[in-house]
Amino acid sequence: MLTKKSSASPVRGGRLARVRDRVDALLPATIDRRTFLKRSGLGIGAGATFSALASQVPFAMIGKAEAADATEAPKPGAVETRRTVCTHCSVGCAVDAEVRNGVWVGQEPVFDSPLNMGAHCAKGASVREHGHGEMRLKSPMKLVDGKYQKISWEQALNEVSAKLLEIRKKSGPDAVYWIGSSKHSNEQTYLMRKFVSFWGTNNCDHQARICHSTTVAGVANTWGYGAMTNSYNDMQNAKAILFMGSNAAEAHPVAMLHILHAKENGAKVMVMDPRFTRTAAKADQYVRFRSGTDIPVIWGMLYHIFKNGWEDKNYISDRVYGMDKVREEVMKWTPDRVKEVSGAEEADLYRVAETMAKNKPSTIVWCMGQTQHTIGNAMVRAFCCLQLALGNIGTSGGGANIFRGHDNVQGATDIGPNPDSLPGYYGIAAGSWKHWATVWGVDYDWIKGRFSSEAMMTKPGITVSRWIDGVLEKNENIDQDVNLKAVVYWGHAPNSQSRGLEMIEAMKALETLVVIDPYPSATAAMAAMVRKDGVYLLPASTQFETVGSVTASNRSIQWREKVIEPLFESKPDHVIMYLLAQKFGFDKELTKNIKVTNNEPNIEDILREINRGTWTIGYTGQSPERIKLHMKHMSTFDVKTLRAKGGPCDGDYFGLPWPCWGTPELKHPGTPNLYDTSKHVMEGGGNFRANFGVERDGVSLLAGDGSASKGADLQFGYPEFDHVLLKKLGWWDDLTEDEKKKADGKNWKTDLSGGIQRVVMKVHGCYPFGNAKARALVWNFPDPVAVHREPLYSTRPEMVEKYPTHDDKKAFWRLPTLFKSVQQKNIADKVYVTFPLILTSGRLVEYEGGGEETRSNPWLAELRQDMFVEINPKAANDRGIRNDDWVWVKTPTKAQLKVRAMVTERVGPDTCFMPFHFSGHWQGKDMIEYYPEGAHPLVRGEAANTATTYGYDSVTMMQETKTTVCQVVKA
Amino acid sequence: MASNPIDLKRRKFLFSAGAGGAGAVAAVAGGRVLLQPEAAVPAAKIPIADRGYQATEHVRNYYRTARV
Amino acid sequence: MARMKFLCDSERCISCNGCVTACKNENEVPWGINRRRVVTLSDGVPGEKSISVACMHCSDAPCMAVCPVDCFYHTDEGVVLHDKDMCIGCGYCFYACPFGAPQYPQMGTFGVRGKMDKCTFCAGGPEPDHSEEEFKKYGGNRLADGKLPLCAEMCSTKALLAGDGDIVAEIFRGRALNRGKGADLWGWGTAYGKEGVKPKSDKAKEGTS
Amino acid sequence: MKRILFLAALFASANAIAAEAPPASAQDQPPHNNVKLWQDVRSGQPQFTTVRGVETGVLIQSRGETWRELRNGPVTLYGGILLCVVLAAIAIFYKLRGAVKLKAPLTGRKMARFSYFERSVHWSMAGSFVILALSGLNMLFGKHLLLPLVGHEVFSWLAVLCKNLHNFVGPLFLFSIVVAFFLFVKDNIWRASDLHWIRTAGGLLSGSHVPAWRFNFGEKFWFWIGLVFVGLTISISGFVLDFANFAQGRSIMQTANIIHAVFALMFICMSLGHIYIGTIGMEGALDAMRTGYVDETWAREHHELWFEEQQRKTAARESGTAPASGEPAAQS
Repeated sequence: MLTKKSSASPVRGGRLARVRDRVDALLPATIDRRTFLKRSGLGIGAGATFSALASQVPFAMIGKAEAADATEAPKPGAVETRRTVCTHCSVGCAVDAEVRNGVWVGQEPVFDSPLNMGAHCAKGASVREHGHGEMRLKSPMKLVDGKYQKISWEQALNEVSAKLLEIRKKSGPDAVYWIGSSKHSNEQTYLMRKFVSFWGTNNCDHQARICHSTTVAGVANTWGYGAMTNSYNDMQNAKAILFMGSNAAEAHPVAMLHILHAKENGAKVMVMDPRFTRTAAKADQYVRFRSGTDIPVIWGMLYHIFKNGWEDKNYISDRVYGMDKVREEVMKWTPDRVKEVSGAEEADLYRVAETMAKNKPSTIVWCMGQTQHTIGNAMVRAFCCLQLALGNIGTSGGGANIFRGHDNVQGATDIGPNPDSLPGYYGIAAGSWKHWATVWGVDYDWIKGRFSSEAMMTKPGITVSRWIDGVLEKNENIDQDVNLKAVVYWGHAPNSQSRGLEMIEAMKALETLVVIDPYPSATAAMAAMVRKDGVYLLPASTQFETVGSVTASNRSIQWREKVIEPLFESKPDHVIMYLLAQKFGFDKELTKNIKVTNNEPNIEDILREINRGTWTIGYTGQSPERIKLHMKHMSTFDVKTLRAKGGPCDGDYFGLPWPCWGTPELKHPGTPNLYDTSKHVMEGGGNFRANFGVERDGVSLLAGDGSASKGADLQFGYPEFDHVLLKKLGWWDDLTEDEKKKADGKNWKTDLSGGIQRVVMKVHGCYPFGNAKARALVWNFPDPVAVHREPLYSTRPEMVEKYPTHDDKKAFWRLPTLFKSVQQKNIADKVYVTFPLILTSGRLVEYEGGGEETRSNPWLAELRQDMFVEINPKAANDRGIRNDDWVWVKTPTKAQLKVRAMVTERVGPDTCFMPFHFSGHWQGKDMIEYYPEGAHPLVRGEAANTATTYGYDSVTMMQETKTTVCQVVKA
Repeated sequence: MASNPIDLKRRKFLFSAGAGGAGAVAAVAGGRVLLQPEAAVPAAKIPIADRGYQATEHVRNYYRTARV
Repeated sequence: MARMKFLCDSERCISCNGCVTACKNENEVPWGINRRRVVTLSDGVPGEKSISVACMHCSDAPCMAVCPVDCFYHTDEGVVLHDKDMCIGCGYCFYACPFGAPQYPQMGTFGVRGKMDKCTFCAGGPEPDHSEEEFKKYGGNRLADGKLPLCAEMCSTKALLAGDGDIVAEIFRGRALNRGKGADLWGWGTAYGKEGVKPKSDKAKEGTS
Repeated sequence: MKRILFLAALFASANAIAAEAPPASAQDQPPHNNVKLWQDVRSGQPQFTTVRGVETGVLIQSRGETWRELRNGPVTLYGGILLCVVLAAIAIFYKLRGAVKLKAPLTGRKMARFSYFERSVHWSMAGSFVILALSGLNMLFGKHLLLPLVGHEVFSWLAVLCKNLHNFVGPLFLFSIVVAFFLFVKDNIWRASDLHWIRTAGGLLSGSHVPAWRFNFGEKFWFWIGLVFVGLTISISGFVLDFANFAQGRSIMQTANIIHAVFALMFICMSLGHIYIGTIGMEGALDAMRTGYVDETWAREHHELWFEEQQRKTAARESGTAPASGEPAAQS
């Protein structure tokens, strides 16, 4: 009778027998889930519970369940279906959860979802297990004498807030570091940024930093927005698809549904990667190259494109700025030079380039293989240049399809806790603060008062990749008054950040560490390994235990219904935020426009506040009502175009992919493909953004004539709109009187009435952010044209000499950041001799991120029970290593990981690969004793990042994890 | 139970060998006993019980997605 | 009557193991029992292909043929089911099955190889549909719900197909034509050619059985 | 044709389409054909899988089909026929020849033939053998013979009992074989008189007595070929099946099972002869193993050399001298 699954018993609960339905149906409606479970647990096999009930209920009532279901209205105990979205990657797979008496008893595919059509990978097919979560943190805990002890929420909140307030008082608000999450809903992640702002710091960040920060910065600086331009679905329209640094088959398996469909319809699939991945297995062409040499490879392709005149000359002249400078750099990359640096053959690159050029629209996909490098921002821009040269951006089937990682990393990037921006990429200049202060309904000066100074308010905070240096770095070297004294891990895995050995030291040095997570165990165990006290664990609920919206990689926003009530003693993140805000004394300000019931800020109110303020990226049209309507009528959307045909959402694109301009009333359909001039702006069309001025060095940055979006009144390049331009154009009077009042003195980003956007788009068919050229030359970056620079840890000293890295930076995101000094020291120390193998990392399909959640799921954990390192047979034979042997992976950090050897041709002889999802072993030792009781993942293993080395991107502080060095020896 | 043709279809295997199974197996007394009345319910009232494959809306929907 | 079949399209299978966990989700099979598994051939080298495999519900089922207690039976749709009450755990079906479908709890312990467990095509077992015993012994019964095996329904790339053999074949035929030039089909034909091309009569028989 | 049906089930529909597909262009692109794939599939070699267990990486293990054909075919059919033939032969023989009667009258004087320990070992061997044989026969023939009579429920109950008895009694049988070997080996060593016994077929047909030591050649054959060779073969192959916890693959188990079945059937047939001659086939033979004592007449008629030796020993004992160091030595 126990309706909750137990890992001990093989077939208990789950999809319950119909007989059980009836028994459940008879339970009093007032009974709560826990009591029910407890009670029903006593009577295994129906006996106890049933006989107790049978006396009250005539037997006749207990008829055939199906008959009852069919003829009677659902009553308590009947199966209810709730629609939610998988929390494991950015594809946004819809899930129908079947719930009975508050227990998640069944999971059904949603064939109607245009994004996944019912399809799931191993993770998606097992999300129901998270609704049971035996290995979760069940109550607040506190580290006492090196052991975690259960405490009450009241005590936890009191002690946590007291400690943090004490630190704030003593050292200022910047002494606390807040690590938010890409697994929060849009509303939670937005509230988190607001929360941190009211705490008075910019020291906050989340997974996007170590995921796609270089993409976001690189892409946004090239053409406007830092997001996937098209969609998974739109890839069905591609004729050629190039993956580089992406392993979609394992990281975004359901994306392959669309990709393989394209392939079957004739699209050529190409994979360029140091590793022969599962995606490569599905490719027509595969090119192996040395990790970290992406730029030579891309330039090597562009070389052939320019040489053969395959570039789109009109497109470049009308819509691209600075391609001539790129061309200069590219033509230096002759095939032999490319081969020398990257190992890629001329013929292979020629073939890929030709395929891309002659099968248009062609699209590219990249992921962390591109981004996690010291020159990640440049690699990303090199790819942009390739697509711009081919004229692929802004076309259906083309674009830069940048697959995001976590389910809501796009949303968290857009409106979440970023150290350098308020929600919506507004930045942190005074004007941005004023805009949001207005939206939040609080006084700008009050917020300013919360910060230690106005200077700190406009200074980007420390990044999550470097918080450890914020703790450990000498105080005089850091660009804030004090070192970090406390860190709040709010939905982030420590093992996904590099330099694990130093992280342990940082954890030791902290005054307080607070972990808020459904599965805080990796952080908890690491902390308990080096500390005796000062650690608090607060159980957060998963996204299945609350409501909220989530932004998929293609910018579509979906709504999650609450599947079950929070399990155990956990609370949803926004509730915890509110409770902490109460203790900190800014709960009133935090929820000025938001209704609060039982300490829970209303999610829909939060979304409406987001709608009211996020004009920059068009998060304004997606009201809760519209999103919910989409979720309800998924079947009306076309799989290939994502557009609804008929029905209540007629004309909308699924999930109203941002930018969905104007107010919800404007009924903008969302933008399926960015910068697409073939469509009217009110049909989702667009063009490149005018964000970098109108001219540079006498050259116009505005788009050429005839390259405006379809039906625009201005068929030429134009700057972004503000009240002045509107008046000049004589469009001001198209505004209503009310709008005029609000819009005066404002621009398209700050006009809270939405009038400017409405008039510009609906009346005149123009794009609010102007119409400019994309920048192939990003003059504000260290390398305006992408140039190759060797990683700090390279196995090729002669290459380092030719392609040295950047100079060290003194104050960069508040921290000194080393480049050249590390690289040169490595050469001097001959690190390449001791560590002759390239170490790279990536995903497994069964696990996600830090992996605590998925490794706690028995259905997934059974499939991957050991951490391993992939090593080529040649490298293995040279070292006397056989498949499945235990080996030590050693790196220059002096860390050594004991893992299984997987001898495979997937990697070349110079490369080793490790998945990054494991934790729970520390250099050969099982950490189980350090975990909170009953909250250790089923599978534990060495964390790859325990051994990763120093290295950060020169723009975004992205960590380098894809190219470092190691040695492997038999254990 | 055996009087119900739908039951028989799938269970004839079980009962073909004589020795009645239904009563004997009632390990979970509640469950089994409860099921007795079902035999009296006319087949029309049992929408899906004891039936195998049917090309339902759900199944057709699945086939549709497999064609993509 | 429709004949139920599984078909794994190796051109689509990306070995994501979605089918494996979907099976566990639907049927709550315990750790150590895998009714379905994905096997990758030529792993890590060009030509790599993956295939998801479980009980194929054979027409002339070897398990059924060798079972000393005759606990297997075909449903009207050709699904091979077995009665765990009768199963004696002898392991013969495991020896006979070419696909490695039969699983045993605690397999390997002396003399107590438990009752055999295998894929039921999500059709439960001989117990009354949706009864508690049925669920405990065999897992879900989706067929009776007018649904198909969850592994196929949830397959990430729709590589694993399940359902009416005729429709499944027609879906696959559509894909094969789309892929064009018979490039991939050529291999299929060759493989079967090597086994001796199956006469049409057998095909027909199978379709109706 | 039937044989490939089950394989065809896997990719049945693909097959039909394959016939329609134009193969020509594909052959121009070797990487696009799947020959290698199908070769790998058919090879039975383990490939990559994340599912743990024995042979989970093997996609198709074709030998199961051979096993099935052997077991369900010749083993069941000819094994069954053989059993019937042997039973019939014994019956006919008994009808024609009748029991081997003692020619001389009983003396009433008993002499010890088997010690208590020897009898215990024999009977534990015999008992476990009978259990194993019956339960084994039930595994092979039960579904054809018994199942239709008693129905699934009873048969299944019986089969579970049989299987568990078989699994647990098996090791006991091996144990008793090993003990019996050491117990009886010295009396089963080849002696010159055995040749005579073979030449006259033990006198079974002629009815004349062939002198023998403690065990005649028939018994020695049973000891060496039956108990030692066949018994150990069955035991070892049985252990392979019984102890499945050494990650032995299916192919080993399939082979073991066929060996086990074939030898078990042989053993059963041989044992029928042994049982026949030890019971109704020969007057007084059962007494030897039942009571441990035989009448002097019986001993003289069937094991004359042994009888004489025992007489000498008794005489020697009575006259106070130690017995000869051992029969084999005396013989040589």
